[in-house]
Amino acid sequence: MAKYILNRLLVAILTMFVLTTATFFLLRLVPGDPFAGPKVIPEIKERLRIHYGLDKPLAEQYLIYMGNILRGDFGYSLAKRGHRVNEVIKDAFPQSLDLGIRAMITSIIFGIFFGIIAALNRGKPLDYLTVVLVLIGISVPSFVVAALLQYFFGVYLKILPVARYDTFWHTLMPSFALSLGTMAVLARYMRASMLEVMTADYIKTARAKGLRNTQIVIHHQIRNALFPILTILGPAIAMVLTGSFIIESIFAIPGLGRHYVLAMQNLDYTLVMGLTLFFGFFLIVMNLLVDFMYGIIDPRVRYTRK
Amino acid sequence: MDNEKLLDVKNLTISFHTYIGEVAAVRNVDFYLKKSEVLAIVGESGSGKSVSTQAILGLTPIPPGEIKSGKILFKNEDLLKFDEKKMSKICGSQISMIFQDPMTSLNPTMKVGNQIREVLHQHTDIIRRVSRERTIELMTLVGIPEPEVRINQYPHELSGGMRQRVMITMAMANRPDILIADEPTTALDVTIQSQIFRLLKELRTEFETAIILITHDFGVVAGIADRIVVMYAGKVMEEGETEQIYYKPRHPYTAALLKAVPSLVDNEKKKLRTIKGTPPFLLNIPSGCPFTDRCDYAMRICQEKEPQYFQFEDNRRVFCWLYHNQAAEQFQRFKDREGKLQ
Amino acid sequence: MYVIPENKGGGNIIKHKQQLFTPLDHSEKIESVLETETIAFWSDVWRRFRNNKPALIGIIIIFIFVIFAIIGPLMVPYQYDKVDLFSTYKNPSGVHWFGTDALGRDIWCRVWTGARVSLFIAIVSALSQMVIGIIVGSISGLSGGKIDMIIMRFVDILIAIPFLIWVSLFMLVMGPGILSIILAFSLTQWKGMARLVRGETLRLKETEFAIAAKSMGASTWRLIRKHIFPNVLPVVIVSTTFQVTNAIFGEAFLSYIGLGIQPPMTSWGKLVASGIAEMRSFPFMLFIPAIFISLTMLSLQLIGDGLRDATDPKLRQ
Amino acid sequence: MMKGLYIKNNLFKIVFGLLLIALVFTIAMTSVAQTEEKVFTIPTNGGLDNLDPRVLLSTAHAVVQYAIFESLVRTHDGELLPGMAETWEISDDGMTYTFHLRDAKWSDGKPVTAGDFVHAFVRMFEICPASSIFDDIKNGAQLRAGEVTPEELGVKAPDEKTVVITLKNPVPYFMGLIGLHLGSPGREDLAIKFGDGYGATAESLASCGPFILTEWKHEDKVVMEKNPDYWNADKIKLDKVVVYILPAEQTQRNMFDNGEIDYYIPRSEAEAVEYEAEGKLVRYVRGGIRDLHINKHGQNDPVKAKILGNPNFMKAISYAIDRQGYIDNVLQGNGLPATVQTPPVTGIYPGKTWGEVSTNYGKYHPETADLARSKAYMDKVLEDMGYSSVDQLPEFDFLTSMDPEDPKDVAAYLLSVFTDIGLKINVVYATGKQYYNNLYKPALAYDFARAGWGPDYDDPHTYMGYWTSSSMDMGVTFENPEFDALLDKANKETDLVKRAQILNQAEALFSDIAPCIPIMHFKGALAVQPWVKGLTTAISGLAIDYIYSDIVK
Repeated sequence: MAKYILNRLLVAILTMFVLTTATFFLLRLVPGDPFAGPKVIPEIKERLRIHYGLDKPLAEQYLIYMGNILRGDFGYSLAKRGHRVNEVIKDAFPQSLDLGIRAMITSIIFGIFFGIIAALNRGKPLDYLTVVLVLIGISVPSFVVAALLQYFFGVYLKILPVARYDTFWHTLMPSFALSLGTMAVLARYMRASMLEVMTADYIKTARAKGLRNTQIVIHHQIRNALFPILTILGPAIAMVLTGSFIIESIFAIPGLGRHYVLAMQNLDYTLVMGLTLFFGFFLIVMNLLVDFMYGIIDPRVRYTRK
Repeated sequence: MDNEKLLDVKNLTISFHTYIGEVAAVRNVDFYLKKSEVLAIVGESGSGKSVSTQAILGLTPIPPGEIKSGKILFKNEDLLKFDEKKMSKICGSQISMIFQDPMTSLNPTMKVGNQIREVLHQHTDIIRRVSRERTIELMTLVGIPEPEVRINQYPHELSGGMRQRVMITMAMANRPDILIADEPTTALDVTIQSQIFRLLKELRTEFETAIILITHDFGVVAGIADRIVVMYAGKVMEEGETEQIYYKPRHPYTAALLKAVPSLVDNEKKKLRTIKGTPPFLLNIPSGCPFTDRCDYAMRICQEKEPQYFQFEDNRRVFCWLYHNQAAEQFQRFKDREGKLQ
Repeated sequence: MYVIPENKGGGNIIKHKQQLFTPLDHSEKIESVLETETIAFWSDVWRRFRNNKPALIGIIIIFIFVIFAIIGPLMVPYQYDKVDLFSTYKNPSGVHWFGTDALGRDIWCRVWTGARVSLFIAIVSALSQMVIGIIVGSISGLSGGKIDMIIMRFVDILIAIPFLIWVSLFMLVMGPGILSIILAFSLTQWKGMARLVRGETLRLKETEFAIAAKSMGASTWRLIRKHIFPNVLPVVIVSTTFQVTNAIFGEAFLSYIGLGIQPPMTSWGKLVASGIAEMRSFPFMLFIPAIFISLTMLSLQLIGDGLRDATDPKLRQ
Repeated sequence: MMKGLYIKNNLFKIVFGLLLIALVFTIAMTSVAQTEEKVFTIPTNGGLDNLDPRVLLSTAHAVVQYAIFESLVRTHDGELLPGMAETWEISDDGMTYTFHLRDAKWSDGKPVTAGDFVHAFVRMFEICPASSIFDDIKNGAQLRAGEVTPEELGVKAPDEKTVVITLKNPVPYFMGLIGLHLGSPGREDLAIKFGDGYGATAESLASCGPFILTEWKHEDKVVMEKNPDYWNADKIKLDKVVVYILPAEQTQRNMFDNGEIDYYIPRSEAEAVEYEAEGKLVRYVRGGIRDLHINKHGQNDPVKAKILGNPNFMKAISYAIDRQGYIDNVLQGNGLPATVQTPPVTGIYPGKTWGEVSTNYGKYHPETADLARSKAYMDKVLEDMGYSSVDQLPEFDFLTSMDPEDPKDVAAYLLSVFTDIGLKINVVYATGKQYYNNLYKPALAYDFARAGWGPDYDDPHTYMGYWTSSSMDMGVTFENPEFDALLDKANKETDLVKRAQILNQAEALFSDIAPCIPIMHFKGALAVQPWVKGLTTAISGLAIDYIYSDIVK
């Protein structure tokens, strides 16, 4: 187990290194000048380039950047003048995390619930209804859903605030819009997983033991069907993370996704770098956690990895 | 006579509806089981032996399965008419079952102790603390060493033999009248096999439990079974007492199966034989005898018309045209060639 | 010794008794013939797919969309980029079937032109991801050892970053445009396919027929072509179907954040993005393209599900 | 095994409990929020990054900066009001301005001194990207280039309460310039203390305007409260101003309809008309030009340069543009066809607007398309090039910005015009920064560029000054010595009527041959909540001025 963890950690570190290097040079390939803008005087631009060290040879910039990163310093944003990338992340991450957690919880609860309902009613109208709902969840772009929700609940019915992230009521629409895709994916997986478990031998054993259907579903089927779901939590987190790009801008939530889109449009090298690395780091850590959690929860994996 | 029959399966027909059509897995099958008797149901995979026994416990998945006709009389009550509630009272307490692969038949994410206790709690009013002691007691009984440790382990932490012993513990926990063992040793190696069979025999003696042993291997039957039912393609081919079947097979299929058993006595001389070909796919039921295409003694009639059961005095039934009075010539050939066995 | 029962259905038998009770020749018995595995497999897949109504509906919808993408713009006397200042923001009518946008451009024409772009991007990038994925995956799976390790670590790195981030980075470097989008998707999205193919290859490498083929001196290429490829194909096709949906969403996302298609060229993603802005005053500008995207996504999902069910070895028999 | 179930039950209880608590809290909070405070709520698209007026320039910043800082003077509703300067004198030659400061305090209690203004101007020339608009201040450009020391700048503080500004040209619009937020005082001590982070947080700034910056939640909101120490505090009626950062315009509209924000800028005329029907719309005049730039150097391709540098080519395109049709049909009248660079509403000297003085309107560029003339001009170009048909012209790069604030459809309309006259166009659609990068010198990576200009001050000079040879602004390629000389002359002329004549002459020259095609001037439309009173608008500077507004609910 220790060797396995060590191995995974080494890969994670290597991944971060390659990611940093690739993003750094990739961004420098982007044509354009981060300080360009309306009515900007060239002398001032030059002064800014020197101030932010962009006049140095690329290799030197790279070394300086790597050095700073090792100290946990992402430097100053080029476009959001006066803002440290660390501060930007520190300010924005809580909202994104909050939104992400709400969306994840929503999608996990409803996704698994729908999956179970569909599986237990396989081939019946309820199954088809759930499957259709799930497919709609996957098929409609989240920004369309978000825009429609906002209009319907905010303007038409006037029962929820239109935008911003303030009280509990503000969080409802964005987290629901963000959860839809993941919810649908989870429901599909849960349904498939339930159906697979349904045919497992130990379910037959349980029935042969004289357990009633509901007992079997609760004690044997759902529990075992849940384990494979854990493996897709990693990708699901990634989905929620990037899904928030547009949701955050539609609902005016001061989160990371919005910064990312803006930073891209502004060629804000340092901010794009910082956010990419942060996203990467976050995802790697989440994936590791999901993996280890899987190892801890599922006795089979725990055993084989010993 | 009838009240001696603990279990009487009559005219059972089960089909499965698949996307390509209806597959008749079990066709008009009859067999019975007497108190504390060991009945072996022998046949290749796909012969319908598992399907017909699973129907006893109501394990046939419906849909796609459908029980088209028949009765399963347990203590003179038709189990097929029982609802879920009544059925769950029977399963695990009066009739229980163990399966082929003890790895997949145990819930991988549940401690074995809990899996055994589950069946105790289901059928008795035993309280939790007592059920633990009872579980340990039962585990000791089936020869699981260190039951106090095992009780908190997961199935994958046990060896194959131990897992099957856990299955047996579960099955025997409520001292059932009938134990159905569906190929209980197929997944195990030979030494463990004999241990498990010894255990089954002991349990049978101790609890007077009747056992239905399902197997494809004649080799394991001899030492334990009282009677044998040979099944092929959803049909009973031959039925009789173990010794008679074993030494005087009357159906060419039985004979062929017996030839496939390695003999401990003279394995030097005889070459192990296998049956050529594969069992028919039961989507389109052949018009004649299903064994025709693989039978060394097939006649034209076998292809055209389904045989009848020929009933013999010594409580044996054979499903074969060879015993028709006009087939004497071919029957003689059979007798000559398979005589060695007799 | 025996008690032979009476013949119950006797008459018939007695009539032909001589023929009926004569032994059967071997040649008269039906030998169970094993068909060539792949042919049987694909006809089997098709048979099951055909019985899957939702998947068939999906295919029909996609087929209709493709047809309209080809002929749709030709059915009206407009061009997708033709500005008509005297008929801006027209509601759908007999003249303009889907109405017009802010510049009086015919939305029917734009929707089907957008369909060409969106479907082209989605299909080409899914196919190129498939090709790259198969090549990388089979190289990785077949060679094993260090090469395999290096490739898989590389794939790990690609997977560590959400796909939209990679795609946006690539779009920044390459500049907007159809080709860039396709390149960005193809270059970053082959990882899942490669993993899949590698896994299957590793599994198949150990199977008897591959070992047998190898021991009989089959070349690696032959091994891939004859044995591994046909076996990997089902999973690859299913996965590609789902990649198409990813590409359609990806394009819509890029268009929404302004890194997508360049005007006056359009795409479904772009039409939806501009529709959202006009949603309050001219809802049809959002709903028309949104319905097309959603229907396409839905159809592809149904097709993917259908294919998966049809090729799932567990469901075979 | 019952454990699993218990957990599930508890989870339900927890979730249910949390929902209940949240419900109670929300109800409690909504009842508390019912206060009598007068809060003005403003939407902005974002890009609110640094509130130091010298660092970044944008409308979003200006909305806050005009409220929390006070320049020497303040323009409100077209009227020049005193600001930090209680009184001022202008020398007879129009070159020296002397301002006498009133007693005022920063929000941290320190007094506002003349030194704060000197610091602000020095800092502006050192770091401000747009400082060139103040280049008429003596030694300003030299300070930026590092040629002189800050002490030599024409902004001096002879004592704590006096600011003296010396110009190099007697520009008549200087009082308008000095009222810009760029000229507001700055705090050297804070700039040193916070370094790069100065202006990026509420803590790093001190306010001195009618409102005090009290809270700044990045990318979310800015809260300003009334400054009780403001010299004109009696006239300030709002208690609080909140700026919400709402990147999606659709969201802004939805919030406006829900009464969550106090004004909304309709994104299309169709929307404006809907609000007009509700009686919520205010139409106003706003300076600015949307135009098409032609790179006469043709990206160093001699053939292209020859075509693009030919004024007839410029006119062939200009006469194909249906300005009036575009505005009437696409913008539903929300704009004015531009036939010269300077909008007619621009002031020139007291009592006169440029529209009344200029003689060039409609003379060099048409209001409606004249395709016959367009063709005639094109034929001349083809003749000059020795071509027989338009097809022989090379493919041109059309640079357009994807900045969401710019209405993309102007570019789309222009594309259709190019198509109509048979030009082959390669669209270069660049993100904000890349757009500016391509557009500006030295890159000049475009043949045509869809561009625009907003006024820095209310004078025709702001629309022409950036087309001089020395200009580094907006990728201009006129480079005409005659035009340069006329503008220079205009800025040295103190007689305003004569100056207007010189500018008119320059405009005529420019309109006739410059590689620039004016398309439209702006009209502003603003949806305002009925409870907002006294909201004013301006041609330049703070477009929507809420400083003296009131909320009457």
